[in-house]
Amino acid sequence: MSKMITVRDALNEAMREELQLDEKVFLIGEEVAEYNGAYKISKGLLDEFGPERIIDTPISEMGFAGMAVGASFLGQRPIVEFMSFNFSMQAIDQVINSAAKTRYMSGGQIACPIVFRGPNGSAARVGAQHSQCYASWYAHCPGLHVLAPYSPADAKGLLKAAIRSNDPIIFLEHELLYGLQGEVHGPEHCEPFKAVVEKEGTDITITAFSFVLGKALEAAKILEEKGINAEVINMRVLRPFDIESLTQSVMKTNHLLCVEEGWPVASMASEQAMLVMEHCFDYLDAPVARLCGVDVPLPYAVNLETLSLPQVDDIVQAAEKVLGKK
Amino acid sequence: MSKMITVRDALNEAMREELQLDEKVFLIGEEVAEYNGAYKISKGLLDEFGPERIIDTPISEMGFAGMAVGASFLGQRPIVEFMSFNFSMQAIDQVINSAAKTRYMSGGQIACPIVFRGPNGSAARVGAQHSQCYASWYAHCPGLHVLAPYSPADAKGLLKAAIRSNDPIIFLEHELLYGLQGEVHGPEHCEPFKAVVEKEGTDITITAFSFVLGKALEAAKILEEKGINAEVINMRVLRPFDIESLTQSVMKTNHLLCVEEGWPVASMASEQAMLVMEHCFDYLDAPVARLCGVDVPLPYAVNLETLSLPQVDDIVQAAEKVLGKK
Amino acid sequence: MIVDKKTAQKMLAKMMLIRRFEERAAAAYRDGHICGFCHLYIGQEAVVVGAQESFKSGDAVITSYRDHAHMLSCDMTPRGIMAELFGKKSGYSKGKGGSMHMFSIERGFFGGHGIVGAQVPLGTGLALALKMQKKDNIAFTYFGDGACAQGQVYESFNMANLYDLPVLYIIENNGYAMGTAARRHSGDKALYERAHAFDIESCQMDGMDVLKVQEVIAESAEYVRSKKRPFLIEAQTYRYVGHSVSDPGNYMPKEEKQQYKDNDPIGKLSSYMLENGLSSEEEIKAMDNDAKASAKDAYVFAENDDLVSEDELMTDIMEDQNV
Amino acid sequence: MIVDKKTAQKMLAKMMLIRRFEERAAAAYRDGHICGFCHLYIGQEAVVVGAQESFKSGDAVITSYRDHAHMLSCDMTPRGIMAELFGKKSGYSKGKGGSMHMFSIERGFFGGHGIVGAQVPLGTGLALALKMQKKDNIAFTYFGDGACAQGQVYESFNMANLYDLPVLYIIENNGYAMGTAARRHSGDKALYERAHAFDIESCQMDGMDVLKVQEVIAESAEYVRSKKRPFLIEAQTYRYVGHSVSDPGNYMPKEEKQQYKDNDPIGKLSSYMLENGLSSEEEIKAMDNDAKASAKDAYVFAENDDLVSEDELMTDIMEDQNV
Ligand SMILES: Cc1ncc(C[n+]2csc(CCOP(=O)(O)OP(=O)(O)O)c2C)c(N)n1
Ligand SMILES: Cc1ncc(C[n+]2csc(CCOP(=O)(O)OP(=O)(O)O)c2C)c(N)n1
Ligand SMILES: [Mg+2]
Ligand SMILES: [Mg+2]
Repeated sequence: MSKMITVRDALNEAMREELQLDEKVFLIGEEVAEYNGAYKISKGLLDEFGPERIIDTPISEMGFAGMAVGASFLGQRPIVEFMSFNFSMQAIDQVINSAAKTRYMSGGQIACPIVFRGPNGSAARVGAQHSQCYASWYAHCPGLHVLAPYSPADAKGLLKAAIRSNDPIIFLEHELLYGLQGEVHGPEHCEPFKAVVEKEGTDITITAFSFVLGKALEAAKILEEKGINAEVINMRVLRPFDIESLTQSVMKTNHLLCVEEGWPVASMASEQAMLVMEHCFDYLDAPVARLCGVDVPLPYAVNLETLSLPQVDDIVQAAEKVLGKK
Repeated sequence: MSKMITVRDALNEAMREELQLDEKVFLIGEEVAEYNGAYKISKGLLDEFGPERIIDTPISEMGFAGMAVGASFLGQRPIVEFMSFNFSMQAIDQVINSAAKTRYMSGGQIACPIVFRGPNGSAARVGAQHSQCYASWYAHCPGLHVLAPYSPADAKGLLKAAIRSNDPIIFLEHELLYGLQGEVHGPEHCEPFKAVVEKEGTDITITAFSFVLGKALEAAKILEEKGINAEVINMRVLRPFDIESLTQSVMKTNHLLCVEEGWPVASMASEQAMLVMEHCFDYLDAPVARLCGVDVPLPYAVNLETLSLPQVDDIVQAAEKVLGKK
Repeated sequence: MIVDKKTAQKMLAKMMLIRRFEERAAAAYRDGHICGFCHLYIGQEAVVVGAQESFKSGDAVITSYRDHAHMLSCDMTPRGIMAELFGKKSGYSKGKGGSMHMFSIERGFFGGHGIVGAQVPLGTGLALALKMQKKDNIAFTYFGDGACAQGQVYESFNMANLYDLPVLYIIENNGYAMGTAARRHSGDKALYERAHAFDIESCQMDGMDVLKVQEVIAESAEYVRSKKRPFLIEAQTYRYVGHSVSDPGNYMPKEEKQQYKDNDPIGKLSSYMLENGLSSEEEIKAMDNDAKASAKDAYVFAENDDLVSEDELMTDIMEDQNV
Repeated sequence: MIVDKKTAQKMLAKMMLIRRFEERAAAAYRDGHICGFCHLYIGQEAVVVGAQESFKSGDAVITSYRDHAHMLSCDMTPRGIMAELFGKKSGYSKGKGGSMHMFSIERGFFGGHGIVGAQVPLGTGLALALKMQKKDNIAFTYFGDGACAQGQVYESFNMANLYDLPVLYIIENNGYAMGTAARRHSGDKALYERAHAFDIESCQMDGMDVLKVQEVIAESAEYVRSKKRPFLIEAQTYRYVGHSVSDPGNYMPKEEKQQYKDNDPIGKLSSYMLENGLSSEEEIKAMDNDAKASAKDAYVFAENDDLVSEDELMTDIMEDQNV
């Protein structure tokens, strides 16, 4: 690795490189072309690749998602940008019924090489309709890969792999990570669809993905000062879930805290509790714990919003509680 | 209780009684009026209540779901029939963003007294696009009650309570249960939004909801013959989840098997594993186990379909495995 | 309206094959070989058969769940289709898809889709791909009168117009969406006029007369191919049977049904051919016997075919199980 | 076009209040009091203000996220709105909703919706409820040019036509959906014509001239009220500012913007009133000062208001927490 760039630029670079490599790749979505993307992820791509490959759409999520899926049936490789994954709810029938299920329903005949990407989860004070996390919904459904990058290296390497995959991919970005800086690999490198141990530790495993992974890493530093050596795993692949990385770590630390921005019920955290039951129950020294977004439509008021989402201190306290120190 | 009727008639009776009681109640959906419902759930209602209250719609799920939500903002009490919950994906933005979140986003000012009901999950050989179970998706989202009746008594009593509630309700029926017979209560009775212990037992708790509850009850009989006394809980309320019923039972039996028709990842079963972690971990004598639908878009072929869904024998074996007997 | 003997015979034979195939499918359903949904095309044959004459290699076809006829019109085999209906391993989807979900990349058939209206954006996307690939091809996108109530249809029209996509939209207006008569779900205005709101040219045609259909679709397909612009046709047709095999179709007035039957596409083309000396009674009879034989052959084949291996339960979900 | 002094003054005052309120909101955003999205209505004032004259008690209004002006037109208080923008407890949603999510049952305002197009079925449903309740009321349902690309809009039109619903659809065509010019998202045909495809009558109007707006909406609201039928109006208007406070709006050509500014609704009505002796320069100046004072008062009020109590985090989710 060499260059320091932002997640925003990493995503841009991934798309640019893949657009250069394969003329079947195209980008479609609202404001992706002339406006360079609502969050400027597609900056410069229209200039370089022209309007046939960088396509502005009307506000027709169900329509353009379905259209992109149709194009993929004939071998094109669309990248669909949802301006926010909240708007993917309008298109979700096409994502699940037309994209995720078609390979199976066709007995393997029809591939659907498509990436649905865009910011997922909360941003800053955008209210309940613009802040939902769709990780567990998409992870629930067979036929998809679900990725949730954290760092620029994740963003670039996973997006490149996603674009090259012949399967439909849900690629969950996070608005509050777009400015995050980090190193990235060169144009050849794709990241494997596996979790990453961001910080090794021995006392407790903390899993997190997307924006709250940053909070988990901060919390681990504070825990360190308190004499607790947490292992922090970047659960950037939510489907198929990287069970091995999870269980290996839990077998070492014997404690698990799952941090997640989304709502708690039937969440990725819930899933991890079950996976631990299935794979390494006997290694647990304490029950698996979750620290999720509060079970409420995200409020706008600053004090309530802060309370609704996992904060660094909350993570520290939750970890201490798992370890019986609180 | 007195009368023996089918789930189909129980649902019909619940709607009829509530339509009689409150003129603000109305039923809307595809084929609900002149055709008497695709599955005849609304039989006779058009004749009794007329086309102003039993309303056939075009095939416009997003539109009519949103329209019903809008009507509820002004105090009407719509019952929205999705011909299948699979089609609710087209309307899910209106269900989540407009129905579930509005009370909160309005600071408590706007109520949305609406019931979304229809068959959910598999039927017989209807293929991947018509067989998805939406239980865990809806249970994930605050602002909703999610109900999944099994028996005619559940169906009637819960639907009546749902229609009377001032909250948005997801009411998940099952096509293969429509013909199930059972007793129901009279017109006054509403069921509480709580789970029900269908069979008491001491050795293992088996939770299930909707169609597969019947399989769990059959399995319990076989287990009985094998000297295993299973407690079977009808988890008919998925949100807010009836944690108390779950934990009380697990504290007694020390073993839990969660049976579910839907896909395993981030499922209601996963949620129960986490709830046990949170509420009664120390009472477990073995890890919580799940028996879910296989993680695959439901195949049409008879042999594969059978393999994909939890069958009685699978439940028996899974229970034995939890108890270390296999 | 000029049609040569060969074309007329080809179209008649295909309509007969569809009719006999569907009758066999209905029988197989009653016999318990086919389960779940099974949507028959009986009465509507002229639409896809008239259209098939405009199909060129590399074109794409997509439709709803009422799809057996469309597959036959793409020259997919009766055996492969019937085996899929039976849920057997030689079915086009190895039995995994069933009646509503079959595909053949080789024959240009892209499903078979169970969600009303969903095939319209998909078909628009097939056209987008054809445009991107700079092909001289078009996408035939079929949908019902009931599907016209789906918003995604208008989202598609708008984009097809904006992007100049080579898509031929064909509304198969058979008068009903399940039990709902078209005027009850779409009002009094003709459906084809809705295209105009999105600047797409359109027309209506008698969908019971295959010669008329063939002519209108030839012209409009040529428009789409040469102008690289969308076009919409509303075919007025009728299904003689219920929505799916289990629907008795009691909502269809007897006289209405009889009117259409009196206008039967197969009978009509047969008469025309007889009158114009394009075929003899015996030839027509022989063609029908061939159709019956093919349908029966498909049935027997499917009956004797094996179920897909249980090992296939977890295959074909994703290509990259592990990247 | 006849308008009395009182009405003219009322409309001018309301347009001024909206303008000054929005300017204050922009300032508050820069000051860090408002966060997230904040969509201003500057330039479009004539539309809601012309419409308010047709609003009768019991009518319902619904719109998108660009909603401050609609609330003011419903006589919701500047303080309550600004407090909500600040996320404070006296806001219409106790700070839980924010800019895009405010409501007032008392004033007939049903949001404030963040999902483009979603308010159109909702507004159609308000009309359904009004019809069911046999009220003499109508539902004003506003949406943008960009929202016209949403399929649910046409699903709504179709149902409003089928069920004869008293809904007045008002397209606020301000020429852009975020950075996309209307012709790039909707083609060349006028948006109001799309209603015809669904048998709904419609018209287009100059949305910069409040007197014209008032007249057209009076007539069409009367049509909806008396005929119990939907109607659609396309207002041609313009926003002088970017899409949300953080959008510089560079895609809007300077000359285009200037053209509209030269046609400013406040300036235009002011001139008319001066010319026709309906107000003096001083009166108009005083009205504007009042508007500024109200906006400032709202700002100060909101600034001094408290945050909602943390105990409120988990309230207002459902009524029946336990049944
Ligand atoms: C989104 C959606 N809603 C409802 C259904 C159930 N459904 C299947 S077919 C059908 C009627 C469709 O009528 P039409 O489009 O006229 O096609 P036809 O069956 O007449 O060929 C309905 C309501 C569905 N499959 N998908
Ligand atoms: C379904 C959906 N897609 C995308 C967005 C993001 N978005 C918010 S406003 C907007 C533009 C809407 O334009 P228009 O309807 O013309 O209204 P205006 O902002 O001009 O008032 C977009 C794309 C959204 N909120 N909802
Ligand atoms: Mg039809
Ligand atoms: Mg606009």
